[in-house]
Amino acid sequence: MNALTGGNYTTADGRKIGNTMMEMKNITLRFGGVVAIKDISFDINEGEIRAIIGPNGAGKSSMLNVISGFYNPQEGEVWFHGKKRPPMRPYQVARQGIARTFQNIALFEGMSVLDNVMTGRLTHMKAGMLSQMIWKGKAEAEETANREIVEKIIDFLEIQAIRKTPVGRLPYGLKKRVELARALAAEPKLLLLDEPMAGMNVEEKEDMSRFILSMNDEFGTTIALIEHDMGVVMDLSDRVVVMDYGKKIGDGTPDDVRNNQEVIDAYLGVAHD
Amino acid sequence: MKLTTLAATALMAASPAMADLVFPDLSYRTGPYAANGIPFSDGYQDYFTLLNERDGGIGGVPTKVIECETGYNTEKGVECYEATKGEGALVYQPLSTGITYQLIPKVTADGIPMHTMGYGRTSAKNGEVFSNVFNYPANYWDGASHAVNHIMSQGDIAGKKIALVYHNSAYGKEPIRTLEELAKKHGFELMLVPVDHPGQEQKSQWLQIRQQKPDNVIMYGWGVMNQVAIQEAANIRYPMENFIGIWWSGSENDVLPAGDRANGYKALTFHNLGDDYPLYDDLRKYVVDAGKAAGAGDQLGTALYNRGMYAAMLAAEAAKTAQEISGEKDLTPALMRDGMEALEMTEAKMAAIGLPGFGPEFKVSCQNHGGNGLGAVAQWDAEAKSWSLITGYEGSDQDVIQALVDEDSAAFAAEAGIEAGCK
Amino acid sequence: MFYRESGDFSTTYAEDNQTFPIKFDRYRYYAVLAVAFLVIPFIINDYWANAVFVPFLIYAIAAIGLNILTGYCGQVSLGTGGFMAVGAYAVYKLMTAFPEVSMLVHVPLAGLITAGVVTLFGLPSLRIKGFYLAVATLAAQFFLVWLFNKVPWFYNYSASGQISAPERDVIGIIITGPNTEAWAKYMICLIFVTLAALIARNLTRGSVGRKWMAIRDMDIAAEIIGVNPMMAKLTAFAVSGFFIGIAGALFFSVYLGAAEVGESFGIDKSFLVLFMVIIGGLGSIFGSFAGAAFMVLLPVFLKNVFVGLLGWPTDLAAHLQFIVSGGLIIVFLILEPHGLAQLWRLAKEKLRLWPFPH
Amino acid sequence: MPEQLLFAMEVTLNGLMAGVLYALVALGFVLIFKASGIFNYAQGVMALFAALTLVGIMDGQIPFAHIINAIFGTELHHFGWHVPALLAIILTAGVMVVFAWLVQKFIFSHLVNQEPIILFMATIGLAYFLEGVGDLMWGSDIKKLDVGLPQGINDWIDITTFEVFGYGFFIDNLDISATIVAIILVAALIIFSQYTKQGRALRAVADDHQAALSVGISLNFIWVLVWSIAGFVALVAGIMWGAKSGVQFSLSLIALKALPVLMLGGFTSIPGAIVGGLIIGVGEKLFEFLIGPMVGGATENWFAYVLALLFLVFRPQGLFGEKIIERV
Repeated sequence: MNALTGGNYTTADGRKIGNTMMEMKNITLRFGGVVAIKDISFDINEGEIRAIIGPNGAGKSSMLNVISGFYNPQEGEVWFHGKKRPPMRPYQVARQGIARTFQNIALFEGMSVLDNVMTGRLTHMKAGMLSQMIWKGKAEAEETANREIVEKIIDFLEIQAIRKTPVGRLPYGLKKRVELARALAAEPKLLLLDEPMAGMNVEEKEDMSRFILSMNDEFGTTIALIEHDMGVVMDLSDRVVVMDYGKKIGDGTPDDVRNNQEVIDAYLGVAHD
Repeated sequence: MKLTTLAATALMAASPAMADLVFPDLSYRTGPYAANGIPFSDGYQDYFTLLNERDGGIGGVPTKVIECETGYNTEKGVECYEATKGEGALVYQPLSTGITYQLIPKVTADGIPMHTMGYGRTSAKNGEVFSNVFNYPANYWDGASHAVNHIMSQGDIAGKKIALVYHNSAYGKEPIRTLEELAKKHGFELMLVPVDHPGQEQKSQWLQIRQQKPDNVIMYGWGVMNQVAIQEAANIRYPMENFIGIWWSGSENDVLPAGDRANGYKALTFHNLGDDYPLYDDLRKYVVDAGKAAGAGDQLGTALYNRGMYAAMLAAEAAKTAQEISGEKDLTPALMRDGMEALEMTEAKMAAIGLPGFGPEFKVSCQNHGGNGLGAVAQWDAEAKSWSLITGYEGSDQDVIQALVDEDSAAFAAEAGIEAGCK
Repeated sequence: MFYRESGDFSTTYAEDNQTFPIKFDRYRYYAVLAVAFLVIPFIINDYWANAVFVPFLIYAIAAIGLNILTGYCGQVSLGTGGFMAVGAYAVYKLMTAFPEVSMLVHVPLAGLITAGVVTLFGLPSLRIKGFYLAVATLAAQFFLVWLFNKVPWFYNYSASGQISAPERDVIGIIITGPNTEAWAKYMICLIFVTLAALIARNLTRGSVGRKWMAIRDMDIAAEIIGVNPMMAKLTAFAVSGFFIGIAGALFFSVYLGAAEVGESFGIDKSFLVLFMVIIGGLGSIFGSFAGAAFMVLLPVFLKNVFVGLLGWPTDLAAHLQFIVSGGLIIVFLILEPHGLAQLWRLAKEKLRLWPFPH
Repeated sequence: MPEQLLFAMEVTLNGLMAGVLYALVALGFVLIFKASGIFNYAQGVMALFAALTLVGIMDGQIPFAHIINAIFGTELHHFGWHVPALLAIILTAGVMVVFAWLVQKFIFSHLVNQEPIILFMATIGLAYFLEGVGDLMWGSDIKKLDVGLPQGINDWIDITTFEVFGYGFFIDNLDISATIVAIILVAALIIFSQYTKQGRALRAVADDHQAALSVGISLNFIWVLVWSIAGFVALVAGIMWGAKSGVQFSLSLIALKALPVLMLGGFTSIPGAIVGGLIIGVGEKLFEFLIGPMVGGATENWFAYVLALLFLVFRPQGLFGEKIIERV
C-alpha cells in the first residue's frame, strides 16, 4: 500500500531521510467500552515530517498521546530506535527525546516566557539539589549554559521582546509559538505537534509553517504533526497517515493520500454502515 | 504602620506607674475557654478595685490591675508577659497551664513571682527548685488524692474500678502518676479514658464507661469537655454522686447545660462557694453598685468568680505580708516574692477580711510553695442552682505526693541546671 | 525617576539571573540587611524581641517553607502546625540527648528529620489533588499532635508531657533558655532566616524551582515535558519540611522555651502560616516575609490601639481584633488576591514609569 | 451472644447516630461547594452564630449590649421577654438569610472567578469576622439551648434490647431526634431541588455555571439562595450540637468533624456526605472501641482523617465519583 516504508532516501528538496525511528505496531486503545484506536500500525523515519490527519474524533490526539506515553495502549507495541518500548510514564518518554506541543495550549501560565522555555531544558539539567541551594559551581554554570541554548531558540522563533512577560498575558498566536519554543528547547529527536496552526490566521500560519520547515531543516528534528488545514499538511509533510473512527484508512505520500478513495469518502462524509 | 505601632507602644511604656502596686491580669475573655476566663478575671479585678475603693489600696498604696487578653494562647501569653513586666508587675496569674510552662523560666530569670493556684506545674511546690513559682493552696496531685480519699470515705475502695476521664493534654495527664501510685497503695483498679481537645464528641468514652461500669469516675476536664461529659454521664444514667470533677470541672458553666440531670454531681474545690460572706456586701457596695465592676457584675458568688477573687485576696495578703517583713510600702517583685514565701493564711485573717471559713488554713515556706494541700468536696444542687461543700478541708496523701514532687522537681533541676536550696 | 532600570544593563546571563537584577533593588536589599544585622540588635529589647521580631522571623521561615510547597509547587498543606511540632520535638530530643553538640547543628538536623517526616506525609499527594489533599494533610496534623502527646519518649517521660528547652550556647552566647538576651534570640533567628531565604531563592530560580512551578501550573503538561511528578512533589515536600522543621525547632527552643504540642502546634498554626503565605503572595519569597510581618504585627498593633491608645476593655478589643483581622483578610483578598508581593510589584511598575506613565 | 459483640453493636449504632450529626455539618459544605465552588470553612462558625442568635432571640438578649454599655455607660442586657422556640427558629432563619445576602453582596460578588484557594481563604477570613461579631453581639458565656428536644437514654430501646439480648443498648434520644430532623431536612432539600423552579435553577448552576447563565438564571440569586440554605443547615446543626454541649465558642470546631466526611463522600455529593458521615461515625467509634485501648485512646480526632486519606489513596474519585480520565 505504501511504497516508502523503508526510509533512507533523499527528498525532492534535498533533505536526507534516515532509517525508521519509531514504529507503532497494531496499537489498540480503549477507554472503558469505547475504542479510541483500533489496530493501527505505522512508522516514522528519521528526519521526516509525518502528518496524521482525519476528521474530528478520529483518534489522532489519542495516537499522539500514545506516542508521548500519556496513554498506554491495551494492545500493540511501540518501537523506538529499534527497541521495543516497555510501558512508560510520560516523563520517561520525554527523557528519551520526544517532545510535544498541545492542541489546547498547555503552557505554565504562572511563569514568564523565558522560564517556560527553560522548562524545556529540564531533561538536560542535572545539577544536584545541594549545588542549586548554594547556587555555585555546577548549578550556576549549567543555568548559564542552558540559557544560551534557550536564547538561541528564542531568537530563532523571534520572541525576544516578550522574554520576561508572564505567559498569561500573551495573545493566542504567541502562546503557540512559546509552546513550540519550549518543545524545541528540549532538542528532541522526535517532535510531536498537535494542531500547531489551529485558530491562526493566514499570516500566522505562514510563520508557523516556516518555523516547522526550518526546524526540520536546520536542527534535523523529526516531526510528527496533526493538522486540519489540508493545504498546509500536503505542503509540509513527507508522508501522511489518515485516520477515521480509530482506524487507519490511508498512509503514504501526500499525493497517494489525496487520491485514496477511502480518504476522500471520509472527508466528504460518506455514510458508514 | 510600623510607626504607629511604635507610637502606640511608646504610649504604653510612657506611663511610669511604679507608685502603684501592679497586678497584671492575664485573662481570656475570648476563645474556647472564655466562659471560664471571664468570671475568674472579674473576681480577680473586683477584689483589687474593692481594696482601692474601700481601703485606698494595700497598706495605703493603691493597686493597679493591668488586664491583658491571652485568649488562652501561649504566644499571646508571652506577649502579655513582655508587655506588662516592665510596669513593675508584682505577681503573674496566667490561669493556663500552657502559659505557666512558658513563664516558669522567664519569671525565674526576671525575678518576678508567679502564682498558679491549683494549676500549672505541680512540682513547683518544691520552692527549693522553683524559687519564683507558687501553687498554694493545693495542686493537681492533691486533687487526685482528695478524690480518692472521698471515695474511700464512702466505703471500701479495694477492688473497685475507678475511671479517670481526662483532657488529653499535659494538664489532663497530671493526675495519672498519682492515681497509679494510689491504686497500688489502696488496691483499686484505674481505668484511663482520654478525651481529645476540644471534647465536643464523647460518645465513645461514655459508652466505654457504660460497658465497663466503673464504680467511680474522676474527671480532669476543661472547657466544653466538662459540659459534654456531664451531659453524657446523665445520658447513660451514670450515678452523679459517684462522679467527681477536679476544681476546673466544677463551675456553674459545666453543670447548667445538663439541667436537672446534673443534680448530685461533685467537684473538688480549695475555697468556698456562694456569696454568703460579709466581703460580698462590700463588693456589692463599693464595686458593683458603684459601676466599677470588671464584668457585668452578675458573676458574684459563682465558683470561678470566687476563685478569681480568692486568688486576688491571697495576692493582696502576700503583698501585706511583704510590706510587713520589709517595712517598705512600695513593693518590688523581689519583695513580693518574699512576702508570698512568708504567707500564712489563718482563720482569723480570713474572718478579718470578711471571708470566714472561705479557704483552708495554710502556711508557705521556702521548702513548700504549695501550702498544705487541703481541699474539700462540693456538690451541685440543680434545683437551687448552687454548689455547697459537703466535706471540710481535708488533707491529701502527702506520702505519695511528696515523693512524686521531689522526683519531678529533681528531674527539672537536673535538666535546667538549677542548684536546689533556699536563699 | 527615583526607581529606574534604564542604563542598568546585564551583559552576561549570570548577571541577568541574579536575585535583584535592578541596581536600585540591590542597594535597598543591602540596606535592609545592614539595618537588620547592624542596627536592630543594638536597640532591641525584650518586648520587641519576644512580641514582634522573633515570632516574625520564625514565622517567615515557616512561611517560606509553606510557600515552596503551596506557592511554588501548588500543593496546599494544612499540616504546618504538626510539621513544626516535628521540628520542635526533634530539636528537643537532640539537644537533651547530645548537649555537647552545637545548636547550629541540631537545628538544621531537626529540619532534616522534619523533611523526612513531611516527605512521608507527602506521598498521598501523588494520588490526591486540590482540596482533597489539603484536607488529607490535616490527617498529618492531628496524627502528629496525638503522637507527640501520647508517646512519653518524645517528651523524655516528664510528668506533665511538656517539653522545655535547656540552656544552650553558641560560641559562648546563650541562645536558648530563660537567660537569653533579646539580641541573641533575634540574631540566631535572623541568621537562619537569611540562610533560608537565600536557599529558597536559589532553589526557586533554578531547574528545581521550574519543575515545581511546572507541576503547579499544569501537572499533566509538566510530566509530558519530562518532569517526574513524584520527584518534583516529594522534593517540594522535603524542602518545605526542612524549612518548617527549622521554624518549629526555633519556635520551641528560642522563642517559647517550653511547649505543649496541642497548644503550641495545633491546627491554628497551620491556618496562620497558610494565611501568611496567601496574604503575602503565593510563589514569592518576599511575600513570605510580608505575610509573616502582617500577621504578626496586626494583632499586636490592633491590641495596642484598642487597649493602649483607646483604653477599651480587653475583651471588646479582642472581639474587635477578630472582626478587623477577618475583615482585613477579606478586603485584601478582594483588592489583591495575589497578595502583598503583587501590590509591591505593581507599585514598583508604577514607580518605574513615573513620572511618564505613557 | 458474647458481651464484646453486643458492645460492638452498641458502639456501631451510636457511631451511626454520630455520623448523622457529622453529615449534617458536611451537608452545609457540600451545598455551597456544589453551587459556587467555594469551600466554606466558615460553616462551623455559621452553626455557632446561628445557635447564638437563636438563644439570644429566645432569651430576649439585647444584641451588642456589651459594646453599647461600654460606649454609652448604659446597663442594657435584656429586653425582658422570651420568644417561643419555633418563632425564634424562624427569626434566626431570617437572620441567616440576611447574612447570606450580605456575604454574597460584600464578599463573593467581588471574588468571582478567583482561584479556589483564594475563595477558601476568604471564608476563613469570614469565619474570624463572624466569630468576633457573634461574641460581640451575644457575649462569650456558655448558653443553655433548650428547644424542647428530648435528651438522655431511650428507655424503649434499652428495655427492648435488654429483653432480646440480655444487654440494654444505649441510644440517646437527642441523636434519634437529630436523625429524624436530618432525614426531614434532606427530604425537604430533595423536594426543593427536584420540584421547585428555584431548585431546578440551583441544580443547573451546580452543573454548569456558563450554561445556567445563558438560559437566564441569575447566579447572584442562586448564590444567596444556597448560602441561605447552608445557613439554615448550620442552624439545624447548631441546635443539635448546642443542645449537647451548650452554645459556646467550641461549637465552631465541629467543622473539623465534617472535613473527613467531605473527603470520603466528595465535595459535591449530597448522598456522599450522608454515607460518608455514617462511615466516619461508625469507623471512628469502632476503631476507638477495638484499637483505642491498645494505643492509649483518644484516637478519634485523627482516625477519621486517616481513614478518609487511605480511602482516597485507593479510590481518588471518592465514594460516588466516577473514574477520572485525564485529558490533554
